[in-house]
Amino acid sequence: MKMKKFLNDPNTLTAEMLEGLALAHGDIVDVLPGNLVVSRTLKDADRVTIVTLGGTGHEPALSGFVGDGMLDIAVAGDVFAAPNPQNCFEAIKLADRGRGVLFLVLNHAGDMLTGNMTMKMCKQAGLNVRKVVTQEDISNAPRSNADDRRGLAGAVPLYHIAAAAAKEGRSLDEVADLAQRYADSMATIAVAVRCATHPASGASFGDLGDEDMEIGMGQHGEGGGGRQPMKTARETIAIMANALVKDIPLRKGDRAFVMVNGSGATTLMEQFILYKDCVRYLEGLGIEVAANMVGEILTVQEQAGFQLNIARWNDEFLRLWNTPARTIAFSK
Amino acid sequence: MKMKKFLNDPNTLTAEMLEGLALAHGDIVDVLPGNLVVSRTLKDADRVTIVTLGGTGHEPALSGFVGDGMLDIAVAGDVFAAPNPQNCFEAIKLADRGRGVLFLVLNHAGDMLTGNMTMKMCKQAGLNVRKVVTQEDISNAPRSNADDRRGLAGAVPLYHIAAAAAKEGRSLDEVADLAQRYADSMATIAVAVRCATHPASGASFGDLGDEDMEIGMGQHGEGGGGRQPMKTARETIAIMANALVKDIPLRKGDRAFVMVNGSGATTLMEQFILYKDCVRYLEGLGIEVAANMVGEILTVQEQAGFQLNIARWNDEFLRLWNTPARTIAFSK
Amino acid sequence: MTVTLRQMKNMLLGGAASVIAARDELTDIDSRFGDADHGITMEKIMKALGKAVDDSGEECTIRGLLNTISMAVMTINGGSAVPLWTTLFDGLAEGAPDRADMSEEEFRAMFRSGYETLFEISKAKKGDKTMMDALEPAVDALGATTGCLADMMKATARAAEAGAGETVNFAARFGRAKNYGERSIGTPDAGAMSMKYFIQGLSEGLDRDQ
Amino acid sequence: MTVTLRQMKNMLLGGAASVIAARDELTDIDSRFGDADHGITMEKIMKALGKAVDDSGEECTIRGLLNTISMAVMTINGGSAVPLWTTLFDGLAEGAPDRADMSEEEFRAMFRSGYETLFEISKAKKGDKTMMDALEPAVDALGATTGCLADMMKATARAAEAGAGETVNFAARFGRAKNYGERSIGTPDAGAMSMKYFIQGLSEGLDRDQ
Ligand SMILES: Nc1ncnc2c1ncn2[C@@H]1O[C@H](COP(=O)(O)OP(=O)(O)O)[C@@H](O)[C@H]1O
Ligand SMILES: Nc1ncnc2c1ncn2[C@@H]1O[C@H](COP(=O)(O)OP(=O)(O)O)[C@@H](O)[C@H]1O
Ligand SMILES: [Mg+2]
Ligand SMILES: [Mg+2]
Ligand SMILES: [Mg+2]
Ligand SMILES: [Mg+2]
Repeated sequence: MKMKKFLNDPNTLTAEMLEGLALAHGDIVDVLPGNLVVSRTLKDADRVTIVTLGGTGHEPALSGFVGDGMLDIAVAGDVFAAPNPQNCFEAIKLADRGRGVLFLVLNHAGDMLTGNMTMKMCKQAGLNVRKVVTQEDISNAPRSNADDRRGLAGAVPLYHIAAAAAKEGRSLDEVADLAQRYADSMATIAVAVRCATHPASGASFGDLGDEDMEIGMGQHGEGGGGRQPMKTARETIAIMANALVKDIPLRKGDRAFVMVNGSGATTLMEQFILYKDCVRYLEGLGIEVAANMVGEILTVQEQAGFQLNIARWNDEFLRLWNTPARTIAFSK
Repeated sequence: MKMKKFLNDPNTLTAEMLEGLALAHGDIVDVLPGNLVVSRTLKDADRVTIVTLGGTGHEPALSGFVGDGMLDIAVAGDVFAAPNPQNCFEAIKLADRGRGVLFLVLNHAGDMLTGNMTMKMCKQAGLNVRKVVTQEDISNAPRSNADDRRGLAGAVPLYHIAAAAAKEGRSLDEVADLAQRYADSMATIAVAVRCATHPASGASFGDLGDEDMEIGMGQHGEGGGGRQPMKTARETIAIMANALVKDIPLRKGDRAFVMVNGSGATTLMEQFILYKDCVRYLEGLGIEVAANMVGEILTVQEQAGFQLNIARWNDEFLRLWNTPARTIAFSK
Repeated sequence: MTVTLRQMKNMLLGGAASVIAARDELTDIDSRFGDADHGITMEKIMKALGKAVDDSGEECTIRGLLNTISMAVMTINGGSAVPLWTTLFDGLAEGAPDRADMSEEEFRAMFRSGYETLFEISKAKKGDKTMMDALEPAVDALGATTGCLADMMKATARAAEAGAGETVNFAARFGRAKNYGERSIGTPDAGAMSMKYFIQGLSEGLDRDQ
Repeated sequence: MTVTLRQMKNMLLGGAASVIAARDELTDIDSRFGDADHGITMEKIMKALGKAVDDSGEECTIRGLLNTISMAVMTINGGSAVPLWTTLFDGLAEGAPDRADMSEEEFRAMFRSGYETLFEISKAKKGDKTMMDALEPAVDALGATTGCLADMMKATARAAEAGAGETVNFAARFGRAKNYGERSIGTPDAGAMSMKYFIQGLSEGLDRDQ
């Protein structure tokens, strides 16, 4: 079967996508050589700035969250492939406004290797950078074994919270410590019901059959959790939210942030239903949902399924969250 | 094959979706009985207000565009089904702040029947309402036979432009005439490559085979145009944009608005590539793209494909477009 | 010959049962050149009708009953079928006497009024591949037939069936299927089929009581 | 026995050709427990290597050549494989002499250095189901073999092949496939396979010139 995607050339997917993004949102971002998606607000920034890196094919993430009140630069790699360390190093140099740079990395093999090599280069160049890694996927490892936990969509609200703290004029260490606290306060679990195809190779990854869903699927369909027959929205949320609540852990009286992140073919109608079921589930445990994101945030091509991210929030997170932001895919 | 959607009960899809929407976006909308999605800004409005109606299952449209600078009330029906005239009548009564109501209807059989019955009721009640119908799908009928043209995603930018004019304090007739001019200035064409399933019945509509795409598919997969083998993004855009440019018509030196509206499973990566190809295509004709929307605006469940909407813009449209808006799915 | 409120109610309940039994078939037909929901919508409409009849008590008039049904259908969200059937019942009510029984002539006039009121908003004629292809010949047959009520209704049902069957040969000119034009030839019209089942059910409902 | 710059270049070009020929197979393996791109990435890396070799001229040293390759690979965007192969070439360069030829001992030391430098960032050991499962036995075999260069490289290639073959029996403990754990048993590791093809290609490239 031919891949049913509107593309031109498997070798220029990322370049063409970034060209379109720059044409559509030139008021918010510039796209510079080396796949650097740079916020138009960077040049006037007198604060800690924020850089992240990641493969493409997950749009709107990561480039869609560059802009006022979120990322200063996202370094795009290629489809599902981390950018090279050289480009990340250049991005950090460019981002540095003299107050230091927060470098956020999602825990995936390629991203981490690139992140580590980038940090080496930054150290050699004497740049003031702090790296914070998000690794909140609960499906493969307990919290005590964080290195085995993948970074999923939970990084996205963190962008805004860290950026809001940076805007308040806090130091790099303060911003990085806050980001680390946020990273530690959250957990994510994914479920997939239909697989995606790689837009360059046309190969589809994973195979979920006609009846099953798989809880614990990663960003690219890598499995992990259990495969089981499709369940209702309410039942699926109960399984997933229960696992997250235990992991974080959340207790009666806590306040939570909830994100339902559609991974591609799952409709916004379903996502709103799932969000409602999650709010009701947490209410049943005496946990109040204080903020949310519902939509396609970090997708996996046309995969059907979603990620559920829950975080324990405090007054500080909520206050920072409720500050303005203007990016391609998120405004407040 | 079982339908792979996260749902609870086929009979409460719309109610549950709206409950989730209200929980997620209570700062922007209220959801009132009768499936009325009402902007929080309505109660303080001293201007012409805007109401529309439509089936659900196309999220974010239409409810996602309720809010400051767009719709005052969207009356949701059920999945792919127009709301009843009674609810629309109630919505218009509620929306009327003494300056009259613009009632926007997309040309689909059910919506039109409901729209006409609603207008009858409004007339009997002596309400000051003007109805404007969008019917810009070029795939089934020439411009001279507008009644046979469906209303597609082109209605969405119109919401913002009409609302911006209303905010300027213009009269109902002025706003409605402007909306009609906008409706007349645009054209849309859709293409589908993979079909969707109805979330209540589980039945899939249409069948596109493994190799083909169909240009001219409507909101729900109703066909119309030609079926042909999949083409590249650039080739597909050339076919579609060419047809739109002729229909509008657009000429060298004109300024255009371009919307790429993903219908469900088509990725944002593809949409950006398609948008870039459209900008370049129009550039080749000496037409400048002055504004755009790229993303999932009016979807058809998990259908793969997109709608391309082009409009001829003038200074007035552009000025009105560049005013603030804050809704669930669109902010400026 | 008179038609009583009781008979009228039985007919309507029979119509509802017949349509509801065909739900999946109707959705399936609509999935080919529409949006795969006609059975869903018709079930909602017929359930509302059933509830209105059940709640109506013994005191109401035929016009009152039909008005109640029209109002009940109007509050459903259900695409094209809802305003169309709302209008049909509205027209039936307008043509019905404000009494608990009616003459044969009044019975015929009621259907004629239903058809004409619906036509005003539908605009579809025979051959356009809509519900009218079943309704129009049925109303004509009712006008042309004499005899006992049961026989009249059987003739009416046969005409509706024949009319719905013919839609297989037509190209759609109304509704969503219109966009498929010639390609819709070979498949019956979903709305004509639900109308056929409804009219057949009217006849069956009458029988059931005898 | 000495290894010349010319031989070194032929080996590298042979390695590149061998990996590129296996592109679709590598992507296919990666589609089972990864993200279906390993062949794509490896092709990019090997093309960059080929270009670096072609552009290098006759004047360079072996270390210089390997450094150029490392830099070229580093500028590719390509997931895990890019930093891993960048580091491998970096380690090979560090272990190579700044001359246009090298002794047998220097040749062995170069590979040992490549392996050790890579291990520092990879952390994967034999049995973890990664590229190291092919590289480690190959480097060991090279250290243990004597004879002419062609024979040494053949023994090295055999060891790489055996090591890659064994990954079928392992559960992944690194990279994306880690998330499948035990379920990955039965499928070889994509990165071990590309390493096998590379080392086999080194041997083939040497032959081609003789
Ligand atoms: N203008 C019209 N006049 C008569 N019948 C119509 C008209 N438009 C649509 N219909 C009927 O409605 C049927 C479809 O109903 P339904 O599926 O419930 O509505 P929708 O198309 O809104 O989903 C068609 O099969 C056709 O018989
Ligand atoms: N830490 C590691 N050490 C050694 N090899 C690794 C490591 N992580 C991943 N790999 C190798 O990388 C291969 C996958 O490469 P590739 O598909 O190009 O990267 P990605 O997983 O980023 O798409 C795996 O098969 C494995 O051999
Ligand atoms: Mg990859
Ligand atoms: Mg419908
Ligand atoms: Mg329908
Ligand atoms: Mg891979």
